[in-house]
Amino acid sequence: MTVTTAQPPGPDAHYKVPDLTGYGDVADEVKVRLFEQVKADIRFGDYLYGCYECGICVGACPSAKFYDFSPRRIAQAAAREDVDLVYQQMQEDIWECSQCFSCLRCPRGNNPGGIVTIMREVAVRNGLTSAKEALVAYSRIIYKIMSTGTQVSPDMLRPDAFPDWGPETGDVADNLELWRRALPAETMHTTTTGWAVAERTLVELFVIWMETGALDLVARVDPGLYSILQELVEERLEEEGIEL
Amino acid sequence: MFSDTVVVIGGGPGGLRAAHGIAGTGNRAVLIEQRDYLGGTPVAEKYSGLTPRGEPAAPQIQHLVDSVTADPLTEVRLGTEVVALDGEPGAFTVTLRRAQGSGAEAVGDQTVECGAVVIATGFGHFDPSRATQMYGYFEFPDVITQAELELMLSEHRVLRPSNGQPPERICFVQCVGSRDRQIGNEYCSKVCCGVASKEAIEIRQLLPSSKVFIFYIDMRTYGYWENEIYWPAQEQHHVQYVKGLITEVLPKGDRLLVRGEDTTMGRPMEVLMDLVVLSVGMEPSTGTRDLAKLLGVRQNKYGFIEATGAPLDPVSTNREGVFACGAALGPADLEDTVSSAAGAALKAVGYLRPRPVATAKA
Amino acid sequence: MSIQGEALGCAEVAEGPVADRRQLEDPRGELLELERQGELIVQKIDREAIILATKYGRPKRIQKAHLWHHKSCGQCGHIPGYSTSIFWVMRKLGYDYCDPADQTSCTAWNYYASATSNSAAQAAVAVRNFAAAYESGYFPLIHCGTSYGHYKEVREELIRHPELRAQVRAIMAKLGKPLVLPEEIVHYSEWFYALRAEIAAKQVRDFSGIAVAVHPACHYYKIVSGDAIYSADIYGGQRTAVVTGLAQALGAEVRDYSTWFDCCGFGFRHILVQRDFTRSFATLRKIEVMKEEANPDVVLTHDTGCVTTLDKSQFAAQAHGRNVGLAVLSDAQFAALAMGAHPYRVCQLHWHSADYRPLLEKMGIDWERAWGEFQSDLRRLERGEKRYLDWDDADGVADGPR
Amino acid sequence: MPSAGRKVPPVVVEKERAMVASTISGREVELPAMWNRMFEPRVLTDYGPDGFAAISALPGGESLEWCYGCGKCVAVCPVDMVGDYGPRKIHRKVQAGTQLQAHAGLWLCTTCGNCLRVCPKQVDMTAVMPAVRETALDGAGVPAELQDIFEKTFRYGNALGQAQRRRAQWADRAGVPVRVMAKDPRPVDVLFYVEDYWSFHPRGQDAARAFARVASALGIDWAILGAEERTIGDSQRLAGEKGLFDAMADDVTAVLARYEFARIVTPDPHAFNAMLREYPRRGHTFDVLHYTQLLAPLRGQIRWAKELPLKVTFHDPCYLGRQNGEYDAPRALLEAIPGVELLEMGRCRDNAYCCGGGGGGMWLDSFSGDHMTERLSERRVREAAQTGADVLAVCCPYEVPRFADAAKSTGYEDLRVCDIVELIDEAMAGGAGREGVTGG
Repeated sequence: MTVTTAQPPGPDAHYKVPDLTGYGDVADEVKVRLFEQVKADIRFGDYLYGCYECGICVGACPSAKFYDFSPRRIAQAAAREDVDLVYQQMQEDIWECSQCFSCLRCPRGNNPGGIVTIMREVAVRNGLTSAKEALVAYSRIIYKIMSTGTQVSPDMLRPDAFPDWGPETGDVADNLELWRRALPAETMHTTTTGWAVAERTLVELFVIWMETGALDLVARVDPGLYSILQELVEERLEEEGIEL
Repeated sequence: MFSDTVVVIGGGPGGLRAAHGIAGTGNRAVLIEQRDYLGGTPVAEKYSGLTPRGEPAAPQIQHLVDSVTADPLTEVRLGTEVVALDGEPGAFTVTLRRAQGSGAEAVGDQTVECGAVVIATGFGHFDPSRATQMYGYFEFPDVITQAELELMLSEHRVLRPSNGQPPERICFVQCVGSRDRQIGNEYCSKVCCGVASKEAIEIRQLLPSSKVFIFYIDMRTYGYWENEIYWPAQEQHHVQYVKGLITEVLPKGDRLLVRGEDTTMGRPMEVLMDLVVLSVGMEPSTGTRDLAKLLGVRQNKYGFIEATGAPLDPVSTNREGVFACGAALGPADLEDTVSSAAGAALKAVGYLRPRPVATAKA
Repeated sequence: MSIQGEALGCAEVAEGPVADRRQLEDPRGELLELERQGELIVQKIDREAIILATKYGRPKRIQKAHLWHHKSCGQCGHIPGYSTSIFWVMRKLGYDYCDPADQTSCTAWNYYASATSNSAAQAAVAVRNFAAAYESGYFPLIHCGTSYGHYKEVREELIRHPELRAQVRAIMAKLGKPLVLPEEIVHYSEWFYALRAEIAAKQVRDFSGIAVAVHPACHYYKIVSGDAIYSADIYGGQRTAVVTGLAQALGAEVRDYSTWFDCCGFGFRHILVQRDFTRSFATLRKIEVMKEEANPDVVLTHDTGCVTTLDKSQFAAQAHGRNVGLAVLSDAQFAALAMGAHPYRVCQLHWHSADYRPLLEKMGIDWERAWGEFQSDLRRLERGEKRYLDWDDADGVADGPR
Repeated sequence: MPSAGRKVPPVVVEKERAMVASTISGREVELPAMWNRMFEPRVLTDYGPDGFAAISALPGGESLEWCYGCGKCVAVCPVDMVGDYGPRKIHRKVQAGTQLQAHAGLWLCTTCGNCLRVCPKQVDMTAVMPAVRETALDGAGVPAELQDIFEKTFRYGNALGQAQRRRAQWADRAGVPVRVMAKDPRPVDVLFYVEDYWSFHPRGQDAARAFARVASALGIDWAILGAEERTIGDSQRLAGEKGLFDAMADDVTAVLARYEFARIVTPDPHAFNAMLREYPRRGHTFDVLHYTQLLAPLRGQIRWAKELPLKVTFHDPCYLGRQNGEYDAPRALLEAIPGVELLEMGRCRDNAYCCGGGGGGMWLDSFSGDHMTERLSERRVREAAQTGADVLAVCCPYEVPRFADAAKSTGYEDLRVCDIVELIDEAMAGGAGREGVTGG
């Protein structure tokens, strides 16, 4: 059998799909490095024992009802250490998961939802395109939670942002300040935060963001947001005389 | 004086075969059974057909029972349970007592001398209320176990407990209470795939217009169960096998909606059923559990009696002279049960008379 | 098919064999053991408490009074009537509480939506809040199902991983706080379930004609499922008893439907940035199924995300003629209304999108008059009579004779 | 389920414009496009045995139900290699409620038999699919291209819609006499059943002429039916037109009955398959050979005029090799040609990859185009080229035109595609007449 010299045009005819997951152009060591980071998370050992593909998790999974998403495939790919598939999932699957943990019914004790949480963290830490795209509409909310300590604030309910929630949601925006003052609970008269968070509490929150490196995570996904937050946090901590 | 008697505890197929084997060697067997009848679970739960060929269970078990009761070398004590075992291998004293709730009138403790003991106390079914998944066994009358279906099959009428009508769509859910880390039963109970397929055939024969499904991870119909049960069920009786377990059972109108994933198609599935049969696995029976503690016999992680010499010596326990067989050791089908029973019988007989010196090897 | 309280065949939850791993789950015992080893401080329940059974039989103690309200950002931000009702009911039953400013959001909504955090940061946020409660002497009561599920998860990780404990302990030290966790992590719906008899005793509106469909929050009973409340009298011990138990105690008829175990479609990120999924799921999988099979007057649930999702997702689905239009309330608002709370001053139903008026009519509430009363309150604020309304206003003290 | 690794996007329901009114306040809100976008659920709900029951009732349809999902077939299914197909997938779809009669997948199977070869339950798709197609013929699902072929076969007696009287036209320029039975009805040893593509297709005619020269050079006593020949139509049978096949069989056997001959030889594996296995079932038994089986034993007598220094790879036709077990005659002939070096493809002999022409596929290229990333013939040509061969040798009339087109469309124009007999003819100095034959 003579060896062919020139590499003929067209992919190797023996493979159904030469690049099954579609990320053949990404270097293997990148995929391996990302998967190693997923496995390095302290929780990974508790989330994955092995999968015998019974499909019980998918039966309970909301995302699987509409997306071509499957917690079983997440657990299987991780259990088989299929680095290519894990990388594809980190780019295409993980942001479809509803993180509702219905899949904790796994008779093997796996936690596919937890594996997705870890994969998302690694995707954010490494600035994967999927993470950037997933968070592009989300930066406003990250700013709110990291800078004010409450995530969803009354002033977010603007009709242009939530027309699909009906005109009554628009009324909230029209009467926001007045309706908030009509709330009997003392802490809830705010409009830019869910409730009045004490100053001291916010400073403690900033210390947590800095000490745990949570703030740095934002850097790789939304540099603009990161610089705003970093400036705000560091300024505030200096005023409090806290060095890290 | 050497004893010529072996005490066999448990009157099911295992105990019966052990007693029959012991008598066959010319020694005496005292068979202790807490119920008021012999035959064990197959009789208690009124098995209809036996795997793999599905012939009626009752006559076959009766034949085994008669072979023991008719043998002069066997002595059967019904409504009796063991309360103590003293002495040492070759010279044991077994203390017996009337089982509570048995018909026979209460009488004081009795003792039996014997050279060895064979435990054949069998298994109990997994209690579906502890299932990992939401099968609603206690909520919905039309969710039953294989044993409850077997009872109906032995009376040749399969009806929906909710309305007494014959069901049109019936499904089996495999691995309920087995292969499950959350519940702690991490083992496979061996028989449920074969029994489910056999029951499916019996339903199809009884209700020709019925549609029967089996939701499974992998069909474990070992040996001849494959060609004698699985293939005929699928090919001649048109039982529908779907690869993917059911996650939850919920009411929809007067029927039940079973939900899971068709793992081959990679899509969630939701199918309406009239009757849901849970293939519940095996667990150590309370008899096995209590007796193990009583006789100081070590149990494995799952509560079954540990076979210290497994796999080549599957019947010896950590206590010399005390042997175990059948489902007391772990999940077992009838073939496993009677063959390990014969093995236990032979080992037990070894403790009745010393072997002539000449033949003993160095 | 409706679920009567007692008719459900109440076989005791059988105690499993020793090999039943889930029987061994006892986070409270593990925390107390860690405390004995000096690893952390456990805030004890040292006041009157009600004992409830959890799924695998472990007893869980629910402190009745002197509670530290761990508020929910989604409730206070978008459904203020939810938290207001919790305070209102607690006040009506006469139990003291602390509504702290020294409290941050659990940040779990952001974490499950964007993963822009890590287990150390999430654990530190949780412990900081618990430390604040510990310092106040009040015992924490969690408002949001997401926070409740997330804190159970964080507790499990802190119990399992010494290095995480060490990291969080160091951060707390920087803040001058101990590494402290409460003896039990209690969700407000457990408090409402525990006190359902006391609530029913103060019921002034007859709910016997009200049909309810319950949606259980995933984070409540699916994460560390052993810690959720179960009762042999409700669903035969097969499903969590909270919310259902309260609704039945108030005389409402709880009806079953075939997607009871389904999530609501919140998705954490989907509700905000992938709404086509949330809209489809909430409508096709929950609302339409409930209307078709149970035809309830109201959906009751016990989580911020679920109320927001089920209430807000119905509107757009009308573009495709879907069978929607079902009032969505929290169990807290439902209990408050039962006890005579004002639909707008207390339950703030004007923040909701799904039509609640038919429900109010069925409850015998004249919502037009109630809305008028609320409008007059607002006029008083606009005239500058008061800067803020208060709990007396919430009870219409200033209305004068009715 | 990702098909071939690609995720399937959700099915979207979206209105360009929508006005929605609030039931609380009656006010309307404009919700254009994405604001009202919703998804269709992808939950399967329609499970049952009825699909199988209907198919099992069809003669040949009973084995589909036997599948226990091991998946071995999908790996060797040539259509799955370039699409998303295979017996297990069809079994699952039928059980999950898909009406196979109305499903596009019904027409993609080339009945190549590779799944049957590996199937532990012996699910026989070469029987199931034709049986189901037969019931689908009056439905709307029949691809127009195929319908057209059935009509041509019925009206003209050949699939190419050519005039029957021009059946023997290829013989005029063969350079050797070609006896036509109607003109010279004396008994003959070999009745050579030419079939459509060697009769009418230009590249087929080249091969026919080459065969004529080689046969006469070897002194074989052979003759053709000429205008009286009708296509056997085995592919039409496998495409679902069993009725048409039976009608053709009556005509064919009526013509054959007029003449005396010892053996029938044909270049077409499909005709060979029908006469070998289907005709006996209808009461007509002949001694049938594929032309390579006729020539191989005589290869020792060929006097070669020149060497052909060529690297040649050979494509086993499904209905000669896998379906009827003949792998060696073609190879023996190729290896007999001086100078030829035979290179085997990875998928060869009983695991040969299908050219896509069988089971009606010959006439469904545009239909199947929507369901495949490339044509089977293109995938096969790439495999052939990647062996480094100069020539792709075939011995089925469908394949010369199919692979020639595929070579062009895959950028392998310089890969020569020809029938084995053309190479033999060339090495015998082709059209130079008789000298190439040793005595006797």
